[in-house]
This record gives sequence, C-alpha cells and structure tokens, in this order.
Amino acid sequence: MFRNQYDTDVVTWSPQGRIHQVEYAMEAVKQGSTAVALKSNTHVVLATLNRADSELTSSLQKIFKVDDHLGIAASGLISDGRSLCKFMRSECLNHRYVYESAMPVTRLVREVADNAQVCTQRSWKRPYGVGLLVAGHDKSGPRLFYCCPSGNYYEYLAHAIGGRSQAARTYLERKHEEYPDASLDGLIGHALQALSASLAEGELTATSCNIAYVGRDQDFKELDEASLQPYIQALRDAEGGDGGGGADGAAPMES
Amino acid sequence: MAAPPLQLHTPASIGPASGPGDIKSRPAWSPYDDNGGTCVAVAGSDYCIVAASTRLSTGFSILTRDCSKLFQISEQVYIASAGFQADIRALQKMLQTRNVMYQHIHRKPMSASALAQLLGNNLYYKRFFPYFTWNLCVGLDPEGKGSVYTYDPVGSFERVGYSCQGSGKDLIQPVLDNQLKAASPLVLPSENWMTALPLEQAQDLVRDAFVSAGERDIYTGDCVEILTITTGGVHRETLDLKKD
Amino acid sequence: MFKAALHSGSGKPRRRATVSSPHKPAGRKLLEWRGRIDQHFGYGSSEASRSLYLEDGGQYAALLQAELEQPVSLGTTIIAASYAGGVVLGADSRTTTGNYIANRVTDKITPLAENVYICRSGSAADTQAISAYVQWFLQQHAVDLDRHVSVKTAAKLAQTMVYQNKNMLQAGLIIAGWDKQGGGSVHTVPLGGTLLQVPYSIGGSGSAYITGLCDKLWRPHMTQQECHEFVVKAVTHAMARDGSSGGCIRTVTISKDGVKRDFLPHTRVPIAYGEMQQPMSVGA
Amino acid sequence: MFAKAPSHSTALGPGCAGPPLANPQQLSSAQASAHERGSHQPSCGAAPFAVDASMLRSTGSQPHKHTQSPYVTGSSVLAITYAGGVMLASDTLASYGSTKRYKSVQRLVKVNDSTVLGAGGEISDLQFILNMLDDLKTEDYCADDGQSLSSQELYSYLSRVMYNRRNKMDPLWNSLIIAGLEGGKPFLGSVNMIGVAFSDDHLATGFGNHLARPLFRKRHRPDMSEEEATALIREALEVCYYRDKQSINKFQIAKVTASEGVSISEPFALPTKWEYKAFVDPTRNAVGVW
Amino acid sequence: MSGIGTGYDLSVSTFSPDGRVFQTAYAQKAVDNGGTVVGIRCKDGVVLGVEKPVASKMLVGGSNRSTYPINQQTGMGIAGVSADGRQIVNRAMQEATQYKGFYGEVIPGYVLSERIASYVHLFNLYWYVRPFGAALLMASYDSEGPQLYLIEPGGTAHRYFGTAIGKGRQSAKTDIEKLKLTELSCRQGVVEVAKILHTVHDEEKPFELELAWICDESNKEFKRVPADLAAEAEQQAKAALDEDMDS
Repeated sequence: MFRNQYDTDVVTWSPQGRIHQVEYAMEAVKQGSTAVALKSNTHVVLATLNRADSELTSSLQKIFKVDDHLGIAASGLISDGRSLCKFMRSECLNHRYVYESAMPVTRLVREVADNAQVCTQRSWKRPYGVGLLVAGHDKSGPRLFYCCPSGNYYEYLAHAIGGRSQAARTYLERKHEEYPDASLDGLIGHALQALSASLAEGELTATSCNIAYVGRDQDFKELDEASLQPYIQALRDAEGGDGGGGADGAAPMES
Repeated sequence: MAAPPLQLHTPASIGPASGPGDIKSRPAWSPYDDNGGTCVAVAGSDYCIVAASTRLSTGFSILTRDCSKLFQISEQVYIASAGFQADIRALQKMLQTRNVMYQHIHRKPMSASALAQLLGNNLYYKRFFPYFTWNLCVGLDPEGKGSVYTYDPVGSFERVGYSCQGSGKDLIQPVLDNQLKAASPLVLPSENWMTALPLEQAQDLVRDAFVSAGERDIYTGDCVEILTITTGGVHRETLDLKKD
Repeated sequence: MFKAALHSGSGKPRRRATVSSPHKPAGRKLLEWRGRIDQHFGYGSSEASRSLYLEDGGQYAALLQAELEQPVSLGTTIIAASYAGGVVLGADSRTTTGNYIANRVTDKITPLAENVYICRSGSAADTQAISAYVQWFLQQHAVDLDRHVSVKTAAKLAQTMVYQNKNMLQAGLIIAGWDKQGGGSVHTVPLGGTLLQVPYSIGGSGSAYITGLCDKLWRPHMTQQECHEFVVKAVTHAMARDGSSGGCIRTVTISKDGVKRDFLPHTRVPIAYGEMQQPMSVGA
Repeated sequence: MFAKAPSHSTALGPGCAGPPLANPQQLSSAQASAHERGSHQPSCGAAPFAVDASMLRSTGSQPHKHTQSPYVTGSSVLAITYAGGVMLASDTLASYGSTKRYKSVQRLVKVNDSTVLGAGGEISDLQFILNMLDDLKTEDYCADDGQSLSSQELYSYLSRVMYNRRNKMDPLWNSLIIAGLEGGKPFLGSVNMIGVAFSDDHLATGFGNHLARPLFRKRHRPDMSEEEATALIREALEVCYYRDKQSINKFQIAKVTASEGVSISEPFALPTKWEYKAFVDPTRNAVGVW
Repeated sequence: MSGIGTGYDLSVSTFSPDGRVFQTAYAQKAVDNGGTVVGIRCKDGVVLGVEKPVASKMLVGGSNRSTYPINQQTGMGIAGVSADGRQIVNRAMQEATQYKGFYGEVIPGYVLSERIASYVHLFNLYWYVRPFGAALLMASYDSEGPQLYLIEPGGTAHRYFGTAIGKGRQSAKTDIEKLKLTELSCRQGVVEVAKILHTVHDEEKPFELELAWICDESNKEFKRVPADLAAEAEQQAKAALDEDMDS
C-alpha cells in the first residue's frame, strides 16, 4: 500500500536524505494547469490556462494581484495559493503603511519561501501544494520568481509550471534570447505561444487563458477577455502562417 | 501669549541640586496639537468641489506653506481633513490601506458612501482617544451627483450639500449657508441637497471664501488647492493666498 | 527582560523608603511611618511614635515623615577619569536621608565585573538594584565569552535598565574599567538613560560645584599618579561645598595590571578655603 | 481662530522637544486644568472635546509612562536644500537642564549612503532611534540585494515610530530631520515627538524654527550653489548661537550630494561679532538706559 | 546503514538498539548529497566557496544564493537543503541582532556558532520536528580575528582552519590539507577555493561558483567576492584543471 515507510509525514527523513512528503507536494503542482511567466528588460508577463470543468462553472482564478507592483500565478492547490496570496498582500500593505513604498520583490519572495519551509518541518503541518510564479517590478527592475512547496525559490528569465508545462518550457528555452529586448506585446505573444504549446488538445481561446503583466510605469494588470482577443488572433495568424514559429508577428497594439 | 519675563539668571539653575528632573520645571506634553487649516466642499448636481488650504501651523508658527490636506482614496473619492496633522496622516493611511483591501475583495474601488461609513466607524472606534481631525468625505454618488459627508472628530456624520471644516469654519460656513442653502432638509432627502449653482459660480464662491478666510484666520493661508470632481475626471487648480 | 526582572523585585531588600502614594489609606501610611522610625533610628517603640503622632495633632509626625520619606539617596560626588593606560574612579562616602547622614562611610564604587566598576549616584536602592542586575548579567556573559567582559557591554547593560525604566529610577551612573579591546574607558549614564563615552565624567549633587575645576584640571594622557591626584582633588573640593557629599574619599584604579583600591580617611582629606584643620586625634 | 497657548515647552511650541524657558509661563488656571484632563481646545473656536487621561492609562501593573520628560537634550537642527544636495547643521551640545554638560555629542548621524538624520531633544531617545535604524541597515545589508531604504522611506518609517509612541502615551522626546537624495532630488523631512511630519525645502527644529527659518524664508532658493547654501547655514547658526541659550559655538555641517554621498564635517567654531561700539558702552548717548 | 526496515529509524526521538539516532544521520545524508561547499581560513580572513548546480539555463545568473550575510561581520554558506539552511540563517540574524541590542557589541563568532548549534540541536529532540537537512559554514571576523565554523544537522559546531561539506567533501578536504593556510592571503585563497571546487566537480552538469569572503580587503565585512576577482579565479581554476588533464 505504501511505497515505503518514510513517506507519510514531513518529519521523517528517508535513508537517502529525502523528504518524500515534500516531493509529493511538488507533484501537486503538476496536477494544476499550466502557468507561464517570462520577462523582458522592462516587463514581466504571467499567463495561465483555464480549465473550466463544465460549461456551468466559471473557471478558477489562478492569477492574483498582490499589490500594484506585484502579482502571482498559481498552479496546484489554488486554495493554498490563495492563502499565500493573502499573506503576500498583507506583507505588501504593511510595507506600504510603514515605508510608503513598494515592497522589494526579492524580500517578499524570501518571506513566502521561509513560510513554506516551516510547513515542511512540523508534524502537524503539510507542505503547500502550490507553485507560485511571482511577477513583480521594483527599484531593481522586473523580477520573476518561482516559489516551490519545498521552500526553495528560484529566479527565472522565463519559466512554466503545472501539468504539461514541459512543452511550454521547451518553447520558452528555445526562444529565450528574444525576451530581454521584447516589447510588452511581444512578451505576451511568447507567453501565449508557450501556453498553446502545452495544450493537450484544442486551441487557445480568449476564455481559456488569462494574461497579466507588470512593468516599468505599469501597475500589475490582468487582461480581460476583450483585450485578450487581439493577441489570440495574432497567435492564430502566426500559427496559420508558419506553423507556430514564434511571435515575430507581434500582437497588435492594445487599443 | 505673553512673553516670559526676562531673566538675568534662572533661580532654578543656581541650586546645583535642581537638575532637569525637578518636577516643577518639567515640560508637560500633550498628545495633541492643532495644525489648523480649512476645508470646503460643495456638491452640485453633476459635480463636486473640494478645496483645502495648504498652510501647516503650530501656535504662532508656520511649519510649512505646502502641506496638502486633500487625500485621494479612490479615483473619484477624496477626504479633506483639518486639525492635528499626525492624526490626519494616520487616518489617511488607514483609509488607503482599507481601500486596497476592499479592492482585493470586491474588485472595484470604494464608493463615496462606502468610504463615508468606513470613516465614520473608524473615527468612532477611537472615541476615547479621538483623532483630532475635522473631516469631509467627498465624491460622486452612483447617479453622478456630488456627495459631501461632514464629520465631527468622533465619528458623527451626515450627508450634506456643502460643508466647511477646520480653523476657517466660523468665517466660511455662514457664507456658504447664505449662498447655497437649498430647501429645508425636512422637505428633501439629503441626496438632493446639492446646489443649483453652475460649476463656475460654485468654484468662484469657493475661491472667494478662501481668499476671505485667508484675510482673517491666521491658520488659513499660503495656498488653496481646489479639486473639481465630475464624471469626466478630476480637475485640480491651486490659488495663492496671502502668505503673512 | 530587564523590565520584568526589575518589576518582580530582586529579592534584595529595597532600602528606599517607600514614597507613599496619595491613594494609600492613612492608616497604612502611619504604619509605614512607624516602621521606618524603628528602622532608621533603631530606637523608639511603635507605641512611642504612635503617641507622638497623636499628641500634637500629627504636625511633628508629619514633618518627620516628610523627612524620612525622602529616599535614601546618594547626594554624592562621584568621578571617573581616564589616563594613559587605565581609569581612576573616585567617590565621597556620604549617604543621606533628607538631612540625616544615614551612612558616613558608604562605598559608592561597586564592582560590576573583575575589570569594570561603577560609581553610583541617586537613589541608593535603585542604583544597588541596577548594579546587582548588571553584575548578574555580566557573570553569565563572562562565562559565555570565556574572557573578560568589555567595559562598553557593562555600560550598555546599565544604560538599558536606566533607559527602559526611566520613570521609576533615580540613578546617575558612571561606569569605568579596562578591557583589552578598548583599554581604559569611562562611560556615563545620566538620569534619562543616555549612554556616552567620555574622557572623564563627574556626577552627583557635588559635581555641580566642581565642573569648572575639572574642566580646568583634566588633561589627556595623564600618568596614573596625576590622574589619581586629579580625582582626589576634585572630590575634595566638591565635599568642601556640597552638604550632601562628605566623609572619606574612596578611589579605584583599574588598568591592565589589575584593580587597586585606595581609601583616604576624612582626617586626611585636604582642608579647603574657610575650613579648619582638626587637631590630631588621640592615638593618631 | 485665535492662537491658543502652546501645550508643550513654552519656548519651543507644541510637539517640540526641549526644556522650558527659564521661567515657564504659567498657563491660566483654566488651561492648566484643561491640560490635566487631557482635553483639547480647538483653535477654530469649536467646542473643546475632552479626553479623560485616566481612560488612556493601561490597566494592570503597567507603569504610567506619560509623566516622562527630557533629561539630556540637544537643541536646534537646521536643514536646507540646494542645487544637487541637502545640507544640515547643528551644534554638538547635549544639555542637562540648563547645564551645558556634554559638548561633543554628534547629533547629525549618517543613516545609510543616501540619508542623514539630525536630531534635537532627548539624547537617550535618539540613541534608541539610532539603534533601530542600525538594525534596519543591517537588514538591508543581509538582504544583499543592493537595495537600501531611501530617505523618504526612512522619513515615513520614523513618522510611524514617533506617532505610535505618542499613541502609547510614551513619546520619544525628539524632533527629527531626515535629509537625503530621493531619485537624485534633494529631500528634507521633519518629524516631531507627537508624529507631526512634513517636508519642505528648508527646515529647522526647536528654537531654530523661530530663529533660522525666517532667514531661510527670506534667502533660501532651491537652486542655490553649495557655497551659497553653506553661507546661509552658517549665518543661521550664528543667529542661533547669539539667541539660543542652549547652544555652543561648536558646530557640524552634514551634506548629502549625488557625487560624494554623505559627508559630515569635523566640528568647527564660527566667528562671532561682539566688538560694536554700542556693545562696549551701551549707555553712552542714552542716559537712563540699563 | 542498518536502520532500514527496523522501525528504529522513523523518528528523531527514537534511539536504535545500538544507540544511534538514524534520523539525524539521514539528515546528514541530505547534506552529503548536496553541492560542495568549501571554507578556508587564510591569514587575513575567511573564504567561502559554493558549487551550485544550475538546473536550467533560464535561471537568472547569480540568483539562488547559497551564501548569506548574518550581519556585517559574519556570513554563512549553506550546504544541503537551502530552504532549511535559510531558517538557520534567519535565526542567526535574530541572534546577532538580539545580542547587539542587549550587549551593545557585535556577537563574537564562537558565541554565535554555539547559539546556532543549540537552535539546530532543538530539531533533534522532538518527534514532531525533523532535523535540518542543511549544514552551514560560518565565517566571522571579530576582535579575535577571522574564524571559520561548521554547524551540522546534529547540532554540533566546530571551528576549522579549512573544511568542505557536500558531495565532493572528501577530495576537497584532501586538497585543502595541501594548502599552507597560515601563509595564504584571501586573494590567493579565492583562487584555491575555485580550483578545488572545479576539481571536485567532475560531472559535465553545468554549475555556478559562488564565492564570498570576509577579510581585511573586504573591510572586515562579509561580502561576495568582487566580480572581477571571482572571474579571474575561475579562469585560473579552469586553466589549472586543463593543465592537469594534459599532464
């Protein structure tokens, strides 16, 4: 029934020096739908897939605004993501109350990760079952982090998490030289390309994905369906043109 | 305030034993100060004007000539506050924080009426160690009509058509009453109290009111900031007042 | 941490006569007063003092009470000065309760650690309590460090206690000593809990009379002997003018070579302007 | 509408740190008792509202803290902006009542590479504040992300600290000036013991608010050169030395500029003028004058 | 290890019949599997070097730090699970701040190392927690001079002239022993550390070198080794490696 006797709680090391529960929690991230993030020298873009389980339900919100300069995309147990989001919001608000400035992204991410670590070391807790892509912009420029249930965090130029994200990562890696100098529209185009690469079936529509971005002089903003449509259209055009060969035909300017 | 008598030497300083811990010479302190300032708000049927002087004073001293007493809470909702500046700042920051939380939850900015109630609650929450602030909460209601809420420091508030708060209140309020008073409040509900004056005339009235208050109230002066809120947006103008 | 410790009482008897609060019922006040008479004079039964209180409608007793309710205080002259290689601390030996000299041979220079001493002024009880706590903390600290504590640390500990309890304490302290890192150093902690390192410092009621003298006499890089003479001279002149200071002069010299205590009995304190040399006492 | 008697030091006005004048002005009995109750008389003429001070006292064994008062105090701090920088000045005296007790206390302190703090009022409270700022600085150092608190952030932080302590009825008895460069532009902010915080092109705490600021108002321009700024500051210091009994002729000037960062001068003395003929013999040609 | 399957190795609060606490040993295993961390005490300071595997080329270079300042005078390098290590770093920062606030002086290296060891040890005592899967090399420079300490998951703290932890520790230690640490300056030490880490890392997997030091040259403050010096050290290390290969 059990794979081994060391994998039922977070306070037991396996003889190999591993915590199986933490590794399982990281599997939970893969149960979620794909979330993609990438950054240029000025902006960070977040993109998520929506899997509405039926026509009758709304899709789950996976992108959360934390503060004007910062937002997250979650994959895995979204409810865990929401409680982390709540924590991040209150940290940012506190920072704003005391210093009247935006909280540095690195420091917030570290606090979140430290929080996550504690859940991997107490018998009465379980690790968070959610991966967070954190997109922010502060004095140091645009920043993109991935926070993992293990309490580790990594800074990325571009990254994708969630189920079937490998295809998205492959796309992101293939094109990564283009990102630093890309325009916001270009970035969004790349994000959608990556996202659509991870699709199992069907194609991307304005209802099946979400896009949000933040950058220099640009507060964190989630695109609504209508403003997403032109980007989807551009994606279709590009795919029709050269069979998914990148976002060279950048999306039209948002009106 | 009479000047203290001239001293060739200080009696207290002769006795070496009397250090600064001498009870009689201990300076008392009060947690409050009055930094003055005047705020005016006028509601019209399709606009709302809010204005405040920018002088910050203490006693007979001017601390700075440029300290805004208007504070934007959300796109079209402002508060204007006179009184103790530290309390004003605390109140503003608290409301700002609450507005962000409200937006996270409700995904829309706070309305003037929502803020009005929140402000009232928070003032009363400190009933026994009050914020020493005289506030106006100003914005447009859902129909686009100007709405002005006026407060006392401990949280009693009501919606009115116009109001004045702060050190110049005694000078300006009667003028507003004279110029703007509409039908009896007994007859009309308060959301219909707004003045019939066209925008330009109302703005002129506010300017005149501040110029006059600046003449006679030492706590009102330097500059007045006038915001006009309409559905089209917020227009800001400043008008210099006497700097003496 | 200090705070909690202080409030819970040290277990040491606090010698400060309780300043009765206006809220206390009169009966209790009287009891306290009787207790104090016994304590301070060592005579006078409770019955006697009770009748005293009743006879003149309480007037005499009220006066006496006012006198005795003065905290036992080190109306004092204390000083510490640095020289090339160390420090010299000095103090008079008078402790008063109002006008009554409660102790004429007090030792106001208390060791905090092997290499750090403190000069106390203000309420005797408060400064004793502070010193006791600092001693305790430094003992622990020395074990942790496995070497001598630094003078700065000792001063910081005393400072924290004075600062955090400034409303309740009457304590003006001078902390001086020698350590490897900083050599000889003098730190002063006046009433509000400020901490300053200074070349020399004077404190207590007597210090007001000798500020100018010390400003004039103190020089940097004195020898140990010069510094010692400076300290004794300063305390002598303070005792000559301050009624709250008097008795003998105690000094402590701290350098890398260790600690040396000296005692100058009243009879050998130099005579100041306007005073008279006492006759040689029998047997001296 | 009418100025009310200041509630704090009669010399320095409400919220200003420092001991009273030699002979503190007696409040009228009505005012005095009003203060005891903690009530407040609004200057706008509206009805006063009362705060029952006993309501504010925390219950239980907590000591009452609101009786504290300053012991070792520093006097004015002056500050002005100029083209490309800010300049602060103060003397180095820490008084003990009216005793000029410690004459080498630095009251201008470098907080980080872009900010200087100038402080008047209780020195022990200043040391407490500096310890807090030191911890913040270490936090920045440990984050190791190249970011440190800007002067405006520190100003905001200190205004919260001061206001929170006044809310606890246990104020930090200081007037602070925070100066630095914010995005290359000069920034000056002032916070007092009850949390009143504001920013201006020129600032002065304590007596300086009466003595130096009129001079600043007349002469200060934001585009002054460094030489002009130095001259103005020195003149203001001279005035403060002539007319503030709690000052000595031993000053420091601190600067923050984009090119040099923070620099604080060694203490120096100013030349002062006392040899006017009328000073030597004030009663000549004016018989009957004292 | 003989603990597997016996049931004596499931909790940190269980001794095995032969008197061992297997959970602590397993936690140590996590450290031993991690990237190599090297620390040496030179004549004028301490150098820490960390070998960081780079999992993806999309990672931002220089991110995912493994060395952390504790205060200006102390720093740590993490080996093993870095999330665990960060908790210890945080605790160290608190201890340092608290000590400074209380005693008014910077916490001496050995006092901090002992306090940290006690903290780490706490997680070896109760069934409801697990030991940290991280070991830390701590570099400090106080009035007693520069020092290097190693704190391990079991709650031990030792002072070293030079040591290594992590996957390549054995051969790294052998290399360190060849160094004349009493004559080596930190500037030279940086190169040696880079050489050792490059030698130890024999796989083809990409990795990043993180170098930090505290020495007279860094103004007795714990800092990352300046980029130009780090690059130069790495270059020299690679050159030396190639030479070895050739010969």
